[in-house]
Amino acid sequence: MTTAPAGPGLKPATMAEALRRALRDAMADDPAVHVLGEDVGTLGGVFRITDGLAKEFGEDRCVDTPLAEAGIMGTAVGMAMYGLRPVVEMQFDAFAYPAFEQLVSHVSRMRNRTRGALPMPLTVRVPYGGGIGGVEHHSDSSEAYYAATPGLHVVTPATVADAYGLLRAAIASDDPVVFLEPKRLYWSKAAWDPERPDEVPGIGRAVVRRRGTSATLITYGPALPVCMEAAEAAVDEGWDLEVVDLRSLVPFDEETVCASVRRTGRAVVVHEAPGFGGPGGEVAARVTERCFHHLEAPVLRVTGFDIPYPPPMLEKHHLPGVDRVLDAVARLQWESDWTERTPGTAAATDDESGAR
Amino acid sequence: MTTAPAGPGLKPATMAEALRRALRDAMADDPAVHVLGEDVGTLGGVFRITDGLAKEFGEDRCVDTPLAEAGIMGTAVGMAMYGLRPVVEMQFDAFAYPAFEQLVSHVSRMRNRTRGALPMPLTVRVPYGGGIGGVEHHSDSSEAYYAATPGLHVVTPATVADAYGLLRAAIASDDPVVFLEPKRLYWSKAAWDPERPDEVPGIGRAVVRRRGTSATLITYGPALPVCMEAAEAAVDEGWDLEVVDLRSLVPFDEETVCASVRRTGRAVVVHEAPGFGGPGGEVAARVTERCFHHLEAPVLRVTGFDIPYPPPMLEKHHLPGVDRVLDAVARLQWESDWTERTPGTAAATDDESGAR
Amino acid sequence: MTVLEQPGPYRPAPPPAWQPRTDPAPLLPDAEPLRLLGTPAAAGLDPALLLELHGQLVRGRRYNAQATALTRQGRLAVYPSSTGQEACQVAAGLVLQQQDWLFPSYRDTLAAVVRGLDPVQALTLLRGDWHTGYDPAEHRVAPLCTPLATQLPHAVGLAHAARLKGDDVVALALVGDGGTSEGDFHEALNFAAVWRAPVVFLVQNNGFAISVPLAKQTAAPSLAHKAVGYGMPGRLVDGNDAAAVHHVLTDALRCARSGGGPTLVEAVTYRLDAHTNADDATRYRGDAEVEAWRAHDPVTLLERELTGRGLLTEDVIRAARDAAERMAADLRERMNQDPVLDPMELFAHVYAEQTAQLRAQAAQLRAELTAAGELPGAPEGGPQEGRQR
Amino acid sequence: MTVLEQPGPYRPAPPPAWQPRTDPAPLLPDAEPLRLLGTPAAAGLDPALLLELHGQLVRGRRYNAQATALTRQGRLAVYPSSTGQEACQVAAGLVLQQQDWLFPSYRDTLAAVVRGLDPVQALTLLRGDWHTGYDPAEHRVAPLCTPLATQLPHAVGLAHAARLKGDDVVALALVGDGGTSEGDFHEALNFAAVWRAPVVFLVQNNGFAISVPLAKQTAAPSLAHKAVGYGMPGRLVDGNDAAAVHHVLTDALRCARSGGGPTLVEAVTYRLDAHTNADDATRYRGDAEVEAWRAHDPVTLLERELTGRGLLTEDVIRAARDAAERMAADLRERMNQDPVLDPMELFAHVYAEQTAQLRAQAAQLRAELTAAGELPGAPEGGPQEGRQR
Ligand SMILES: Cc1ncc(C[n+]2csc(CCOP(=O)(O)OP(=O)(O)O)c2C)c(N)n1
Ligand SMILES: Cc1ncc(C[n+]2csc(CCOP(=O)(O)OP(=O)(O)O)c2C)c(N)n1
Ligand SMILES: [Mg+2]
Ligand SMILES: [Mg+2]
Repeated sequence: MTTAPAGPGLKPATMAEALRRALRDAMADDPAVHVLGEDVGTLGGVFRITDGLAKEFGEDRCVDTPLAEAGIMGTAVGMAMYGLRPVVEMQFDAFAYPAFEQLVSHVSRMRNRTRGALPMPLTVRVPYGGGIGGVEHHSDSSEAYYAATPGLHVVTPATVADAYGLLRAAIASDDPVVFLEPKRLYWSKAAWDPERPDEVPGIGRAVVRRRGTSATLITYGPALPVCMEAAEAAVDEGWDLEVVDLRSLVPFDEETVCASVRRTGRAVVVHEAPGFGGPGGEVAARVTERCFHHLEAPVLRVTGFDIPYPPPMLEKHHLPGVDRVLDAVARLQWESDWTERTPGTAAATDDESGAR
Repeated sequence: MTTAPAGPGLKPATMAEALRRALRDAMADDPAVHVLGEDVGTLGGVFRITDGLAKEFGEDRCVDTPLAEAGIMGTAVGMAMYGLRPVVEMQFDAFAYPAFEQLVSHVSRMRNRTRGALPMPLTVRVPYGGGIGGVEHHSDSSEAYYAATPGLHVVTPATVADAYGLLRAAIASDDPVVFLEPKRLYWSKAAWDPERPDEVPGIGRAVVRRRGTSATLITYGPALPVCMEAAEAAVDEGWDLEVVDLRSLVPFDEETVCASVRRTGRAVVVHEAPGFGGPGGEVAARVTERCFHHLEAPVLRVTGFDIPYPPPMLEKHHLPGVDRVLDAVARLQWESDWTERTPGTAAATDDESGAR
Repeated sequence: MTVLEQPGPYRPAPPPAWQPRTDPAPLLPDAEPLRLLGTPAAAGLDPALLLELHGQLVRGRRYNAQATALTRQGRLAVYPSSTGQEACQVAAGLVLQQQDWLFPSYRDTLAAVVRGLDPVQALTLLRGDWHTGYDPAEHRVAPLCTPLATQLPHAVGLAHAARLKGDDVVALALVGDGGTSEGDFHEALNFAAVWRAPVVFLVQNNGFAISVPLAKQTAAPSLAHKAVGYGMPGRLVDGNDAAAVHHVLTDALRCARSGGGPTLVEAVTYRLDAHTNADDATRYRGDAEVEAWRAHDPVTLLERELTGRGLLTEDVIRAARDAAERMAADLRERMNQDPVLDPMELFAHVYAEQTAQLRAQAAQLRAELTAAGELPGAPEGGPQEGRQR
Repeated sequence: MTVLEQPGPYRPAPPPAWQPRTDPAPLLPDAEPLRLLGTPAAAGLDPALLLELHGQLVRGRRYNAQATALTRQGRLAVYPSSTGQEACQVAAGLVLQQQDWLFPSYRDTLAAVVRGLDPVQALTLLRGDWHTGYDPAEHRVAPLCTPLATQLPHAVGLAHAARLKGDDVVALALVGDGGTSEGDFHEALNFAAVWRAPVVFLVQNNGFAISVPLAKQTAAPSLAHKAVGYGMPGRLVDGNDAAAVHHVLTDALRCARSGGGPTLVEAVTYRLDAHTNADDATRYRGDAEVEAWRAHDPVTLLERELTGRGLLTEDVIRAARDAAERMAADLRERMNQDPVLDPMELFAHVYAEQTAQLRAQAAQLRAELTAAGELPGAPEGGPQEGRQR
């Protein structure tokens, strides 16, 4: 996934390039699209995602704002009220928190508050997650907050093509989209034709990244490459793992996820955010509600620990890695199918079934 | 629960009175306890929970702050750094959002950031939830945000005695506690002896409020009375429901909850917060991980809809009521025990099993 | 190498990029709030304007009384009255041009009504049948804002967007004295000044944020003094002098409209009623203070001026009173009708397109309502889905 | 009843509760930043102080160079240099008394080092072995703060708490020009002024917030002008003039200590290096500007003064240089040692008492590390738990 060979017309591109290209194309296509944020203009953003936009479209279309996230979010609300399509950049995950009130109390509800009169076609770009050696407050996985807020869409790409397609879809959406960019995949590369970007089927569709029969890994964003690698490694252990990339936490693509779990009968949800109260709980609960009788084992979760994000030198211990994913797969009660189990013996394995 | 008869030494008291009493006793016992918030002084708080404190302990101990929630939370952090035990009041759920950054980036992490050198013995009181006919932004159930934040304790009482006991425990805790007060239970009454308040076993312990054998209702805060009522009503339908009051979302009392579910084999999680990404997902996922082979049916959830909190005249449709709880109980696949099920027939019922 | 080794005479260098900034004096408010009524300057005021202000003040006072009465009758969930602040409300509602936008807080329904909104629509939030009872874009009145000061950045963004589009639009944003303490106040004013956005901020300093008096809210010489920290002019005005508020706002709007950027206006006024009908103001203030302010009532001030100029004829009094009573009667009557509500609307506006999850939830509610016979077209006493064990 | 019906002469009433507020003039900063070095006023400066400042400036400059070099060697994750801002850093580190507290931002490790912190501990955050590398309570240096301006309310709360306890403690809080735009700046200053808390806010206006120049950050006459909006004095000082910064801070601390309340100080300075080692400053500013500021370098300014007064002897130069080199050598050596880390510490400080969930997670990590032979006492190449299908 990170070094796919270039086919005809395809060039290797990074996710950062695809995101930049998506912004550029959206701005070129629609004069209502305005980019706002800290350092997004002259500098092109600390991750260079907005590089060149101020030059191409002028400083009024790509604005270096004062340093105030609530102000950025709040003025963007006003701009959207007047018919613009603001794309705001929060410089890092934890620096979106000052804008939380504007996001929750206004962005997510404005359409509903006004009986549809004031839609909020606002995109909130948030570089998120760790694995980049960032000092504290630079590596949060904050998706649980957004996913629990009705009225928001929550989207996160894991591939170069999705980065382009989903960001275009987010900007085109008439509803607010929290667009979570996995920082540590910014420089991941894939063959991608910038002139004919892949069609991505809009917001709200999960995709099966790898077909398999033994169990399903359900994941998104920065954990997708980990799961793909785990699936490859699992072959040696005799497991043929299916990998589902959610791409969108809200709306949640129950169809695709449940279809996969019904096929395989076993599932592990993998994400980097802390487990308790994280999106994995929702996914596991929902899948279990829908697919209970297809499950050979409880849906397990492999997540970040329930701790504040660690300092750079320790983050490797926190981030779900291939081994931890495989350990969870190993705990999926392979010894027996449920039809063969009796209550007594099954119960004995309960307390081990979910060590985390 | 709301009109328990007064025994010897017992008087009927409201939850509001118990909370006020807890604050008063905590301030009397420990000069380090300071109360801060909007209108908490002269007025005694818009819900009168701090009534009389400024008079008894002086305006320096019970402070009418300027109107700025981040400022309240942030200065409380500084006070805690100097050894005080601030108790801050956020006037309503949605008005805690401006303080979100201070809460997430500092309050929850200060101990961890400083290797234990700067604990945060801070209590954040948040009146939460609906059912009081409040206009928008006055009825949010925001517990999902706090429960997903490592480093915070998240506690919510549902009875008069717990209101006192848990608030005392929260203030006594050396860690930050988000103390969620169910607004619509403020005026609920129970027999309670203010001179000899019941012992409540500290933070992190769930309690079985009603013993039962058919299924477990897992709930907390404002939804507890609903579940108790549902359990009574269920008797007519032939169900003997157990009701577990979580009291504390973090730490989560897995022991008590799982013991109950293992006994009954069926469970419904009930809360007022929106379902998607809400605490119910975590509870359901966790219980399922631990008790999979005891479950006769998937753990279901009865929650608020995934919508912004409705206007007063429509809120009754949003709030989980007795009927909705009983409807969920009815969907717990009573027709057969799992040992009798065959994969084929069981699968056929899947899509009905969790209509929400 | 140290300068020891550098030859040449010693001369202190000025910091190269430091440019002495502008003189702050023009930004500072006057020491005393501007007053026109009862002063020599009032002589220059247009009688037609004074009479319009008078009619609106009388109507506004009546509106506040009627809305408060409706809370007692259970027809409003809550009402934050602007009794005593009608001069600010009326001026704010009158000064705007058609294309301009008003950004009110929860207390400013009167300003919206003066601007032309149907009172029943303005009161929808407080009656409780929906959050915003009107189409903000149609009336150019933003939703009544409950989270304090959060509407201010919206006003800035909207005004800025309009200017980028080349439209002649000014935004007038209202906030209370308490609201000035919020971070959003600060960020909004700063963005406005940096962007030179066509927006005017009107602080109604009514002395209290619920129970908290101004002295616990700020130590500043005045709230208008905050302007200088953003590089915009601050103006102080007697908030009970309708002519003065109208004058200062008109000036500020003209400045904004012509590219001069934002202004912060502090209107010193007083909330004569409690915070809302649910509040008990005697807990935090004495009658004497309230009575003193009653003597400086905006209606009284204007009527004195009109009297002095011989404009307050019996006809004028009667016409104002009658118009106010008609408005009140109409409001009473229409608010006494139960609004027709569709519970299914709960799911209608969450997203442009309903998600599968919301569709399922809507179906659940519809089924419940149908079973209970509460949906139009639902089978009354029809077959109820029984629970099955 | 209208006033028409009230007898008596017409007289405009003043708003009863309106008290003309204090004269804002004393709160306003001077038009030009205060300078002492190279001016006649410098004659009164204590030579011992000047020499101490000099030694610290030279050491501070060396510290910045060394820390930057450590990033190139991979020994620091990142370093936000204060090169060019040493006068502010040194003055901030020196003016405090033992019991006072310093509230630094991520750029202010030097101020903490001048206050007495071990540089290795100060740099822990930026090396990446833990977040805060020292005990804040022991050193009265708050954690280096990354979320901008969020440390300011902490300083206010701590100073206020100390005063309530009757302790003689002042808090000095540092923030950048960009940070002044945050809501937390506003709320902190307002709380401080209302509570008259013993706290001093030092804004190091170094011209940029990463790439964003001051002109896009504010339209105010100066950042110090923001003070008047809170009712506290604003002071403007040449941030490269160590003596002037020292003087202004000393004054402000004295005022705070004696119950006079908070002060906002803006020190005009310049960040000579890029934002951090990871930043490319050529993208947003030209060499000419940087060169112009180099001529106004804080070390140069002070050495000129010392030279003029015959104080910059060879001995002084050598002593300062040697001390700086010793510090740098020690820092280099100790930073080149790999820190000893215990991964299990991840779970040690989340709560006072570990929750059952965290205990389980800790056990999981311990098992993983043990299996991998990465825990002290773990069986090297011992039996690994194989996965079982
Ligand atoms: C962010 C936020 N915090 C708290 C509240 C609760 N609250 C409602 S009105 C009010 C006082 C507002 O005072 P002020 O700004 O002076 O306006 P006024 O009510 O006097 O018109 C408070 C604290 C709120 N609505 N929003
Ligand atoms: C709340 C928050 N938003 C954004 C950032 C990202 N960020 C780090 S430093 C910086 C610029 C700060 O500029 P300034 O306050 O002038 O301080 P300086 O770096 O110049 O010392 C930004 C935007 C942050 N750390 N915190
Ligand atoms: Mg007020
Ligand atoms: Mg700066």
